[in-house]
Amino acid sequence: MDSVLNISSTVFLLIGSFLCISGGVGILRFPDFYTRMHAVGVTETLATAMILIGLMLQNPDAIVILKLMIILLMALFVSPTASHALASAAVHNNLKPVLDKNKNKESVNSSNP
Amino acid sequence: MKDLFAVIMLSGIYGLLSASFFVAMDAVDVAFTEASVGAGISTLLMLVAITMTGRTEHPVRHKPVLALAVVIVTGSLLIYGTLDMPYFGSAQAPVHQHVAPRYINDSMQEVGVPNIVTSVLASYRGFDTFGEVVVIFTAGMGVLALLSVVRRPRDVDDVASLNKSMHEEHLILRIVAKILIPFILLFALYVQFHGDYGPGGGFQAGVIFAAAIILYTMIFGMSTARRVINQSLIQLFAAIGVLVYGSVGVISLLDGKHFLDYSALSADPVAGQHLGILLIELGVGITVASVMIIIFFNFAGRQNDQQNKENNES
Amino acid sequence: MLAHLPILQVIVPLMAAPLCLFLTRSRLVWLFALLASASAFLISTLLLQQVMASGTIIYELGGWSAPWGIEYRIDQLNAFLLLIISAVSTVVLFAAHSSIQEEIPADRHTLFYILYLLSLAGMLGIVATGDAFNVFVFLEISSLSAYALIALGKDRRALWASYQYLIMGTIGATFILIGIGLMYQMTGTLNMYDLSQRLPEVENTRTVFTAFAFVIVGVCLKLALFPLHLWLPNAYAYAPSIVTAFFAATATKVAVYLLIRFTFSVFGLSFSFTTLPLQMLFVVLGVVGIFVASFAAIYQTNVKHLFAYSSIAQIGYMIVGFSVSTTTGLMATLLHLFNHALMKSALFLALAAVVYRIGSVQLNQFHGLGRQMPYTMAAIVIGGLSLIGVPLTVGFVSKWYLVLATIENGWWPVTVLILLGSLLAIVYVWRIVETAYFKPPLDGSEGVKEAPLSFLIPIWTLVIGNIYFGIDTRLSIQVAQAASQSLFGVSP
Amino acid sequence: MSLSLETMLQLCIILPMLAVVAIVVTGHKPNLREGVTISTSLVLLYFVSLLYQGIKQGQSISVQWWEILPGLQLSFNIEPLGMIFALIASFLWLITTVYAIGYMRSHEEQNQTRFYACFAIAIGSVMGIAFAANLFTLFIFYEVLTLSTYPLVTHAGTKEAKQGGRVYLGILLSTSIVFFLSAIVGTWFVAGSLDFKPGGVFSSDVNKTVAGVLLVLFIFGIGKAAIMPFHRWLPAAMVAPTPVSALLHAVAVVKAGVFTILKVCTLIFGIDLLAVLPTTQFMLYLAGASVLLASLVAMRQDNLKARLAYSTVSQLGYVTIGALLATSSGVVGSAMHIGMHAFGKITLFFCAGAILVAAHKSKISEMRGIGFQMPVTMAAFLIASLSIIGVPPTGGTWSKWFLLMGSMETEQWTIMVILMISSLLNIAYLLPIPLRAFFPANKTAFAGAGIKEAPLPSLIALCITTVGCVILFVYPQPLYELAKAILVLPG
Amino acid sequence: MILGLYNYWIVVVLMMIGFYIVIAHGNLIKKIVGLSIFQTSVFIFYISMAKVDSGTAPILAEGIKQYSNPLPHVLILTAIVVGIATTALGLALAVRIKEAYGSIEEEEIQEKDNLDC
Repeated sequence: MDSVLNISSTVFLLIGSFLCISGGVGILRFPDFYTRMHAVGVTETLATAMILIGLMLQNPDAIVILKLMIILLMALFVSPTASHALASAAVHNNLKPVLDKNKNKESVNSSNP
Repeated sequence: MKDLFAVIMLSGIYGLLSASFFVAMDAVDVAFTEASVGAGISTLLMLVAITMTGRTEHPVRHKPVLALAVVIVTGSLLIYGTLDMPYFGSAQAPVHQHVAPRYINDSMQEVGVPNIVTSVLASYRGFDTFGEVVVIFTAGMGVLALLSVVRRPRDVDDVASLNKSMHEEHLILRIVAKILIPFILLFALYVQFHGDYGPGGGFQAGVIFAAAIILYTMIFGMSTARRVINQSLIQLFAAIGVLVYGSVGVISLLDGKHFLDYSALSADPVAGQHLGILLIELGVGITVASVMIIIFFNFAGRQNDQQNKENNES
Repeated sequence: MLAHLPILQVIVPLMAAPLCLFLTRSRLVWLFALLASASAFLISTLLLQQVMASGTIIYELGGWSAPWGIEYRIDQLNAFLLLIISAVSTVVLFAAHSSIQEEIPADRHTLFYILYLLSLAGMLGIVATGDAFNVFVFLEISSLSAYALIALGKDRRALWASYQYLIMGTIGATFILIGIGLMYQMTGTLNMYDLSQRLPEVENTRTVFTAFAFVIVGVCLKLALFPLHLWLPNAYAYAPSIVTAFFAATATKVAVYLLIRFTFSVFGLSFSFTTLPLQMLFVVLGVVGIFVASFAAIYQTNVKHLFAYSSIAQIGYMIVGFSVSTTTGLMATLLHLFNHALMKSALFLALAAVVYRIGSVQLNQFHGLGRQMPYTMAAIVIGGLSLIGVPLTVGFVSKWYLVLATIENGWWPVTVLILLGSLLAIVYVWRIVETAYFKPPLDGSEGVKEAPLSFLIPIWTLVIGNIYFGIDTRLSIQVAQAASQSLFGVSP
Repeated sequence: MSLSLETMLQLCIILPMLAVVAIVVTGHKPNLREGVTISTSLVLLYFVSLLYQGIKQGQSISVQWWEILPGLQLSFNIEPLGMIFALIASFLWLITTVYAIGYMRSHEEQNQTRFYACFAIAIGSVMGIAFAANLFTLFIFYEVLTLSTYPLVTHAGTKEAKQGGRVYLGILLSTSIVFFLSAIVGTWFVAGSLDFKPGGVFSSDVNKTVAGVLLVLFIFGIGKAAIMPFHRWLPAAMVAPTPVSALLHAVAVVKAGVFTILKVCTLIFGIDLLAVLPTTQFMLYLAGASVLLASLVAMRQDNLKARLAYSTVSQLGYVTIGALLATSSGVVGSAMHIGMHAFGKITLFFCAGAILVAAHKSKISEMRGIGFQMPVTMAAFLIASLSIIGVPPTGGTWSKWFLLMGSMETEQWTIMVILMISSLLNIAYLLPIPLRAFFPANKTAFAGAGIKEAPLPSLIALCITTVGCVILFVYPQPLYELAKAILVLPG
Repeated sequence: MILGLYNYWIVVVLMMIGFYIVIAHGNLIKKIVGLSIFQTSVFIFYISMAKVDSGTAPILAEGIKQYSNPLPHVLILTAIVVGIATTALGLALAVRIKEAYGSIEEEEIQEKDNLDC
C-alpha cells in the first residue's frame, strides 16, 4: 500500500518542481514586466500546491497533514493577492505594457527598469 | 548594483536563504527567527528607509584598494584560524563534549521542556535573554529618540479626505488583509505558547504579531492605524514586557534564591521552571512586538511627515 | 539582600530605565534616575568592601552552576571598576537636569534619562559578568544606547559622528563575537574562568591564536587605541556635554578593563605576551598614540575636541602601563584608570557649564572667562594641572607609578617619552588658561555669569576628589595593588 | 610659649598657608591685609629663631605628616642647611613685605591681594622645601612654589607678562617633570629610599654610570638653579614688579633651586661618592661656563633689572660649583654664599625698585648722576655690589674665600681661574652704576630735577638689608657654624 | 583534510564580502546592508559549528539519541536580535542624516562638514 503512496508523492513532487523551473524560465525569457509577472504568478501558485500535496502523501501523520493543509490554504490566499498587488503597483506607477513588438520600438527599453 | 531597491530585495532573499540553511543545519528555532526577523522586518525597515533617502547609489568607490587590503588580511587570518578547527559535523569536537551534553541529557529532568533550545534560552542562560530583551528595548528607545515626531492636532482632520481615496485603490488587498490578519495574530499566539514543544518562542511570536499590525498599517493607512493603537500605550507596553521579565527574576530574589531561579515560583521546581519560562516568553513577546511596532510607526510617521511637508509646499 | 549585591548592581539601573517611562514630568524622571544611579553607587561601595574583606565573590544566575549557567565573578579588579563607573555616573547625573535644558529638545528628556540608565547598566553588566557571551550582550546594550545618546546632540554633525561610531562599534563587537565563537569552538565553554582552565591545552593551535587576535582587535577598536581612534574625537565633541562627560570617564575604561580581563584572566599572562608580540606592539602603539593625539590636541580650536584628543593620549599611557606587564605596570594602569576618570569627568562637566552659559566651546569664545566664570575656570585649571601630573593632584600619582614601572623594567627611553608626553599636556592646557585669563572679555559677553549651583556642586566634588585622592591615595593604591597582584597570581 | 619644637616646625609651614586665607578675607581693607602679612612674617621669624636655638643645643627635630604613596611620607626634619635657608627666607620675607607696602602703594598696582596671597603661599612652600626630610616632600613643595609664583610673574597681565609667564612656567615645569621627576624615581628605584642622609643615600657599591646619569638628571632637573641651558626663565621673569623679582631672585625661587642642588649633592650623593662620579667634572665645567657667560651677557644689558638677573644666574653658578667641588670647604663656601648673595642681591633689587618708583628710570644709561638726588639708595647699591663682588667690608668675601679654598684643595685650577675672572667681571658690570651715579662725567648733562628719595618704607627695608650685608662680614659665626655643621651633624 | 573544513571557508568568504561592502561603499544604507551580511555570516559560522553529522534538531523526542548542540542556537537567537537592533538604529540615523545633510553619500557629507568648520 505505502509503495503506491510513495510513487504518487514522487510524481506530485516532480510535477511541482517542473512547474517551478518553467516559472523561472518564464521570468528570463519574457520581454517585459507584465508577461514575466504573469508567468511567475500562475506557475508558482500551482507549483506550491503540487509540492504540498506531494509532502502530504509523504508521511501519514495526521497533525502534519493538518498543518500542511493550513499552509496550502494560506499559500492559495497569499500568492494571487501578492501578484495582484504587484500588478496594480506597476499600473499605479504608469508602467505601460509592451503591446506590439514593432509598433512601439522605443518603449521596449523603457519598460524593463 | 546601483539601484538600492534591488539590493534590499536581494538582501531579503539572502536572509531567506540563510534561514533555509539553518533549517538544513537542524537549527529550527534560529531559522524561524532569521526568516521572520532577518528576512522580514529588516527588509521592511530598509524599504521604508530608502523611500526617504533615495533609491540610487553613488557609483564612486571609497578607496577600494585599502578596503581590499584590509579585507584580504582579515580573511587570511581567519582562514589561517580555520586550519585547526574540528571537522564540520564531527561528533568528537570539544563543543559537543563539554557543556552541551548536560543540556541534552538532563534538561528534561531539570526544566521539563522538550525543546532544549527554549530551556537553555530561558532557564540555563536566562540572563542572556534578559540582556537580549533590554537590547531590543534600547533599540526601540533609540529609534524613538531619533525619529519621534511631535504630534500636531491638525494632522487628524485631513485623514477623512485621505480615507476616501484609499477605498477604491486597494480593494482586493483590503479584503484579503481583512481575512488574513486575524489568522496571523492567532498564529503569533500559537508560536508564543508553543515555544516549549516545537520551534518558536517570544522573539518569533513578537515579530509575527508586529508583522500583522504593520500589514494593517500599510494597507489601512497610518492615521487609522494610529487611532487603533495609540503611541504612548505601545511605549508603556514595551516597558511592561521588560518589567515582566525582570520581576520574574526579582520574585526569585525575594524568595532568597538567585536571580532568575524559577524553582522559587512554585513548590515543585520543574513546575516552577514551566511557569517561569512561560512568563518570561510572554515578557519577551510583548516587548519585541511593541518595539517593532514603535520602530515601524516612527519610520512611517517620519515618511508621512515628509510627504505632508512636500504637499504643503507644492 | 547582601548576598545578592552583584546582580542588584546591574539590575537596579536596568529596571529603573523602563520605569522612567511611567513618570510624566522630566524633573521627576531626573530625580528617579539620580536615585537609581546613587543606589548603584552605594551597592558598588558595599561590594568593594565585601571583596576587599573576603576576596572574589561568585554569584550564579538562575541557580545553575558555572559553565552551564551564567555566573558573576567579582574580584578586586571589577569591584574597583564598578565603583568608578557608578560614582562618575551619579555625579554627572547630578548636573544633567539643567544641562540638557539647553542642549536637548524638551520632548526627548525622558528618553535621554532612559538611554543614560541603559548605558550605565550596560557598562556595569560588562564589568560584573564572568561569562564571555554575556559581555557581548551588555556591550551591545551600552553601545546602542551610546549611539542614540550621541545622536541627541544639537549639532547636525552629531548624527554623522554617531553613525561612524555605530559602524566602527558594531565591527568591533562582531570581531569580539568571532573571537568568542572561536574560543568556544576550541574549548566548548563560555565561562571566563572555565576558559582560562581549558585554554592552555589547546593553546598552540592556530584557532586560539586567531581568537586572541580578533578579541584584541575588537577591544582595541572599542578602546580607541591609536590607529583605531578615528571615531572618538567627533563622537565626544558633538554629543551633548553631559553624555561626553559620562562616556569620557567610563566608556573607554570599560574597554581597558576588557583588555586586561581577556589577556590576564582568560588567555593567561604567559600566552598573551609570548605568542603575539603584544608587549612590543602595545608599547609602540601607546607611545605613538600619546604623541599623535597630544599634537592633534594642541591644534584644536574646539575645546571638546581638545580634551577628546587628550583622552586618546591618556589611553595611550594606560596601554603603555599595561604593556610593561609587571605588577607595578598593571597597578599604574589601574591607577591611571581611576585618576583619568576623575580628571576627565571634572573637565567635561566644567565644559558643560561653559556650554550652558555661552552655548559654544570654541576657544575664541573663552576670552576673559577667567573673570566671568571664576569657579568653572578654576575647576578647568585644576583638572588641567592634574592632567599634566603636578604633585598633590591625582595625575601625579599615576604618572609616578607609570615612570616607576617603566624604569623598573629598564625601558628608560619609554620613561623619557612618557614625560615628554606630559610636556605636550602642559602646552594645550596652558592655551586654555591663557585665553581664559589673559585675554580681555569679548564685547558681546557682558551678561555671562557663573554657572548655576547644580553645575558647581558636581564639578567641585570631582575637583576636590581630584585633589583628595592625589594626597590620600590609600584607597586607590590599596585596591589597585590587590587587583594587580591577584591578576598576576601573586598571593596578595 | 610652651609649644614644643615639633609643633613649631609644623606651624612654620602651615602659618603662611593660613595667612593666605586671612589675606584673602581681609582683601578689601589694605591696611588690615598688610598688617596680617607683617604679623605672620614676624611670628614666622620668631618661630624660626626658636628652632635655630633648638638646633644649636643639638636637638634633632623631625615630624611626619602622612603617607601619600606607600613608602613615601610627607615628613620634615631640621638640619643645618635647611636652617640657613629658613632663616634667610623668613627674615627677608619680613623685609620684602615692608618694601612691597611702600612700592605697591606709590605705584598703585592693582589686585594686590593676589600678590600678597601668592607671596605667602610661596613662603610657605619655601619653608616646606627648607625642612623637607625626603626628596619626595621637597619635590611637592618645589612644584607648589613654581605654581604659586606664576601669578606673581604675570602680575601685570600685559602681553609681555603673558610671554614671560609662558617661558617661566614652560621651562620650570618641563625641567622639573622630565628630569627631576625621573631622577627622583631613579633614585627611589636604585637606592630604595628618598630620605636625606648625611654621607649619601646610595649604597657604596652603586654602579657609577647610573649614579652619574642621575646626577646629570638632578642638575638639569632643578631648573630653578638656572644652570646655563635652562636659565632663560630668570631674565624672562623681569616683567614682574620689583618686589616680585626681589622675591624671585633673592628670597625664594632661586634660593630654593640652589638649596636643592646643595642638599642633593651633600645628602643624596654624599661628598665622597660625588668626587668619584664620572659626570661631576662635566657638570663643574658647565656651572663654570654658566658663571662666565652670564657675567659677560650681564655686562651688555642696559636695563638694570635684566643686568641684575644675569648676575644672579652667574652667582648661582658659584653655589653649584661649590656643591660640585665635593670638598667640605667648597660646601661651606656655597652654603655661606647662599646667605651672602641673598642679602646682596635683594638690596640691589630694592635700589632698582626705588629708582623706578622715584625716578621712573630703568635704563642704566639714564642713571648718570642720580647719586645727588637719591644718596641713600645709591650708597646701599654700592655696598651691596661690593658684597656681591666679594670685597672685605661686606660678607661676600667669606663665601668667595671658602670657594677659592675648596677649588684649591681639589686642584681644580681651571675652576679657580674661572672664579677669579668672574669676580673681575662682577666688578665690571656692577661698580660703574654707583660710580657714574656719584661722579657723572659732566655735571650738567643730567637734568634729573624734581627727583626725591624713594618712599620711606622702601628706604627702611633698603637700609636694613645693607646693614645685614656688613654684619655678615663682621659677625659671620652663626652662618659659618651652620654651614660647617652640614657635613658633620647627623640627621 | 581540506574537505572537512569547506563550510568555514564559505563563512569566511561571506564575511569578507560583507566587510568589503562596509568599508568600500560610501552609501550609508549600503553600509548597513554590508554590516547585516557580515553579521549573518557570523551566525552561519556559529550554527555550522553546532551541527553533528547524524544529529537532528535539539527537540527531545523518543527514539532519537543524537542531537545537534543547542548552545550556539541560543547564542545566535540573541545575536540576530542584536543585529536587527543595530540595523534599525543605523537606518534611523541614515534617515536623520538625509534630513540634516540632504544626502547619504559619505563624500558629500564629508564635504559639507569641512565647509562648516
